[in-house]
Amino acid sequence: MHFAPFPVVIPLLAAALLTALSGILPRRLIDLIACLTSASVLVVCCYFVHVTERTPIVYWFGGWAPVHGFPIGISFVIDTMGAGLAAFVSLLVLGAFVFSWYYFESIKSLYHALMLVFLAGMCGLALTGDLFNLFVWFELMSAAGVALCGYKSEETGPLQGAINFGVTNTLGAYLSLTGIAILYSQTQALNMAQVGASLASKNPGNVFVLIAFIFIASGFMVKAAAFPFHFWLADAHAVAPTPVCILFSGVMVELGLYAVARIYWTVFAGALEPYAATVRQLFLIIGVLTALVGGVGCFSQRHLKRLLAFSTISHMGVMTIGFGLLDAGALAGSALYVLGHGMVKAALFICAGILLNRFQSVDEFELQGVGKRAKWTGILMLIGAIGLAGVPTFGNFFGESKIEDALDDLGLSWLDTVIMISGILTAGAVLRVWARVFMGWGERRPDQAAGAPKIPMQRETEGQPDRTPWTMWTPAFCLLALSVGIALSTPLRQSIESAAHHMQDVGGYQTLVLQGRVQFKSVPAAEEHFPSFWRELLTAAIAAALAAWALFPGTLGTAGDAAVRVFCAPLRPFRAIHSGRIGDYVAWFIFGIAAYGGFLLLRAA
Amino acid sequence: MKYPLRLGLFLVGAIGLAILYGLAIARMPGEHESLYGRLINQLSQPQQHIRDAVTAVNFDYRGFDTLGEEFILFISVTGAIVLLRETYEKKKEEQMDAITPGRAVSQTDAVRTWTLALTGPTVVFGVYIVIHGQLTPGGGFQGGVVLATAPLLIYLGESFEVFKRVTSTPLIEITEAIGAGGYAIIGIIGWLAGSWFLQNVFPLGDQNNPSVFTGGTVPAINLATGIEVTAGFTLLLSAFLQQTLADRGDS
Amino acid sequence: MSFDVNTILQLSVLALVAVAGTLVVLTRDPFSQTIGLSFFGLMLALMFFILQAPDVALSQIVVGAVALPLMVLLALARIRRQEFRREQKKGQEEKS
Amino acid sequence: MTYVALGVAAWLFVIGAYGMVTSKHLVHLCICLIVVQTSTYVLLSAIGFRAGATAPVFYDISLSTPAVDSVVQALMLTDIVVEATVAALLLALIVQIDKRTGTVDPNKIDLMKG
Repeated sequence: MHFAPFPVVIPLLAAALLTALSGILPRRLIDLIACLTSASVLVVCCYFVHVTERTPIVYWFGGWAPVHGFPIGISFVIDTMGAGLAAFVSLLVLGAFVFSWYYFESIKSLYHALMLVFLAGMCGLALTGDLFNLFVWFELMSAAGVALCGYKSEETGPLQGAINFGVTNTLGAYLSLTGIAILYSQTQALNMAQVGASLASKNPGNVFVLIAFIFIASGFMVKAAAFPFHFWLADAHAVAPTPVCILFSGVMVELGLYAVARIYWTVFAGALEPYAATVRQLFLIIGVLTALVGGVGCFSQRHLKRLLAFSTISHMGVMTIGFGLLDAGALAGSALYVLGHGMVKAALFICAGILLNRFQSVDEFELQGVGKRAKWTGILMLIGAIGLAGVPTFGNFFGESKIEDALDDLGLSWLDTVIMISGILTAGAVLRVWARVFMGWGERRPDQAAGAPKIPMQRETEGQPDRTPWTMWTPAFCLLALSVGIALSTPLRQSIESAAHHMQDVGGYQTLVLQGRVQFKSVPAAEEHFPSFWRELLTAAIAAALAAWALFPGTLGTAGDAAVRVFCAPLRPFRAIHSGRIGDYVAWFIFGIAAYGGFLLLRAA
Repeated sequence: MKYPLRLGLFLVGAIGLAILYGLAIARMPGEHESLYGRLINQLSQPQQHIRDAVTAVNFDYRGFDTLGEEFILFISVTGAIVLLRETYEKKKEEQMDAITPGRAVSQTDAVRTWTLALTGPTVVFGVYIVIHGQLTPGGGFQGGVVLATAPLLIYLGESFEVFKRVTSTPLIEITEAIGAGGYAIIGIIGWLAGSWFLQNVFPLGDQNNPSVFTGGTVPAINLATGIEVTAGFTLLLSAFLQQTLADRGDS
Repeated sequence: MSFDVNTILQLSVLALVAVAGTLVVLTRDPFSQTIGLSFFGLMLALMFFILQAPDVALSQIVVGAVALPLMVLLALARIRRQEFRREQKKGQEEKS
Repeated sequence: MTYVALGVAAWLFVIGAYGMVTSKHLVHLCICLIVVQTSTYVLLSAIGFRAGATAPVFYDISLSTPAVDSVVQALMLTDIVVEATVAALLLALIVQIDKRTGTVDPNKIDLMKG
């Protein structure tokens, strides 16, 4: 008996159990079962991380090992990267459960059942080694996500966010399935290693491989909120219940990018070898666009949760750059960034949830000054804002360092600036909100934010609002502490580095799955240096200055006004394309596939 | 965004997408024998004593996919109930009073007799399809949906109250959870008794004289799926039906 | 490519699927669209049957041609009634 | 024949997306999404098909009879369930949107503008 199915099967079983017994169990017991389940998954996944550093696990469901080297069953291929991601997923789910201990009334146990199934879907996505199985977990994750997003169905916002989320993500999933079917027609296999081996030997550099790649990748990039597939994210995250936002921003979106990376390295890397440079260009373009659009969107919001959502988009751009470099060091950087960013962002969403709980609003202007009564939340949020800038010793600082290191090696140093701008805009926006809400600073000039949506929100809790129960702020505190602590651990950074090397080792993966032999290339010892130490501090300083200027725009006089006009110029088209209308999003989706696919084909031809 | 702009964006994209799709199609092999499919077709009967290769793939070789699929159904039903819950929880009592008791449509006795007379055969037909999954086309999923339409016939023939009694939500919810959980538990039995999750550890039965019990765990999983799908679709249909009827009451 | 009876059958059912799908999309009234959806589902089931996929055909009949259109109809009935009531209310307000 | 089926699949994807872009009713939009999904069924069944082969049900035929690909059929079964359930979820959302906002026109639902 092996533990490999545990992270998926046990949460599913627990969800079924909670639903079956929902009439009988008291709320606290339900909470307890849910917490214990996610904690046990966390333990098992940490165990996987520990074991797989030497030997990744290949697990054939039903015992259907390959026949004559051809896989007829479904496999989980658990390597350090997948296991680590699954562990991170369960950690955040645990945090979300603790946070929701005193949180909104649960309808029997349905909320917990949804969250547990969500957990299982995300773990399955991280661990699977089969293309169609990946699609199944992706859909499971989306279905649970949509239901959780619209959970507060008595309000208008969550419903609209959920439908935008559901429609765009389902459309993306079908496109991915189309790509998977195209691959199946050529290779007659669904196992990633088998498909990859077959493509590399039979059809290297064939056009249809490029098209299948763009289809599959576009589908998952919808989840990963890449421009121009990102629209749903801001809508859904702005309105989803806070514990759900923790998971959406903290890890679900990142899993979309993980799926692209996993599929690229297992299935396509061999066959697309001749086009590697073009693929790199494509993902760098996507990453830069996403980082900038997200940053602009973030700074122009007044609705705190929507602001944080746009910040996630911007950071997804940075992670896409990290993946897109197709370099092990940069991939390790992206992975570290996922950890650091996920924890900080989760903590910030918790702060937003606490504000919503106490003051019935997450609107920057409505909340001006009222935060003085919640100074601990203010401190948490300030730390989070600084962390978002990538200030040294936060997880994302190490991530950014690694990515920038790789950029310098490839002679693309100018992209450092994009990462810096992303940090300045997102951290500046959060600092601005922090200063206005918790310090009461800032001129009362709401016209600045003219055009930004003001979505009505209701409290998510019952009971007295003037105290914040410890179960709410503790997860935020722990996550922030972990974000600093975890990244400082050198063994962990080395482990991620070697995980990234293993993930990119195409041959090693195929030998492992198809022949059952461990034969990974040796991982070169990476020397760590942090070229961006001072730059990150500078980023935080500029972010603070930008926030101050946004609070007191009048201080710079007429020159300042002119500058405001320059800064606001990109806002008009920005607001025009973020229309909140599902028809527009679908049009952008189709256009995006054609544009990126066309780029890939024309450059490759 | 203005509508013409949206349409233009889409048309440009659609032409591009069509070209991409077309290029992919042009390079696809025409009719050919698939290696994966042939292996399964050849193996399913000797290995698993299952005559319907599709059922063998669904519930055995790729049974883990189907577990995920069952839970997609499970969670969508839960999600739909959560989304439509106003009628379920908060306003339940008021609305139950408000629903005008009585017939669904003004039926004649002939209609009633016919619809009620159909209920029995529908159930028998559904059960037949469920349990013959590994022998003939059909299985837990197809039969389950057929079974889920039986309560609707009761609604058409009788009244909403009888329908309500038949589809009494907590009971069906529990049944659904048992179906979905049962699938996982059968998998876990294989995990504990053999060594792999979803391993086929039950006796396979006589290969040459297949019955509804041949195939080891497959008939069991099939049954669990049937239960889950029946309950799931019943819940979905009754949730939507209640939405429609609940409103009729208070207008 | 030989044009035997089977091929002709396959081609015509594919044509039917394409046409039915197009009509479903182009029908703007959701009620008639649901009827179209049911027909489209049946055509797909027929296609699966002709393409030697009886398991899938059976699923498609029960889901695509029955259960799904039924759900759509029920949802539409709810929405339509709501619309009707809103119009009624509007009418009353205008009168008073 | 296969290529005609593949062409139909591509057509259904594009026409379904067209319907979604131009939709003025959320239920219509949801049905168009279903049409997009059916394109994946057609694609999969075309990939699995072989002329002259029978269905992969060996109840009363011998194992040596050429049969079509059983794996894609299993994938399609999964796909159909996904379609129905996702559609149910979206329809539930739409019913609720109608109750709260009083409209089912996706172009009037723009709380999230900007």
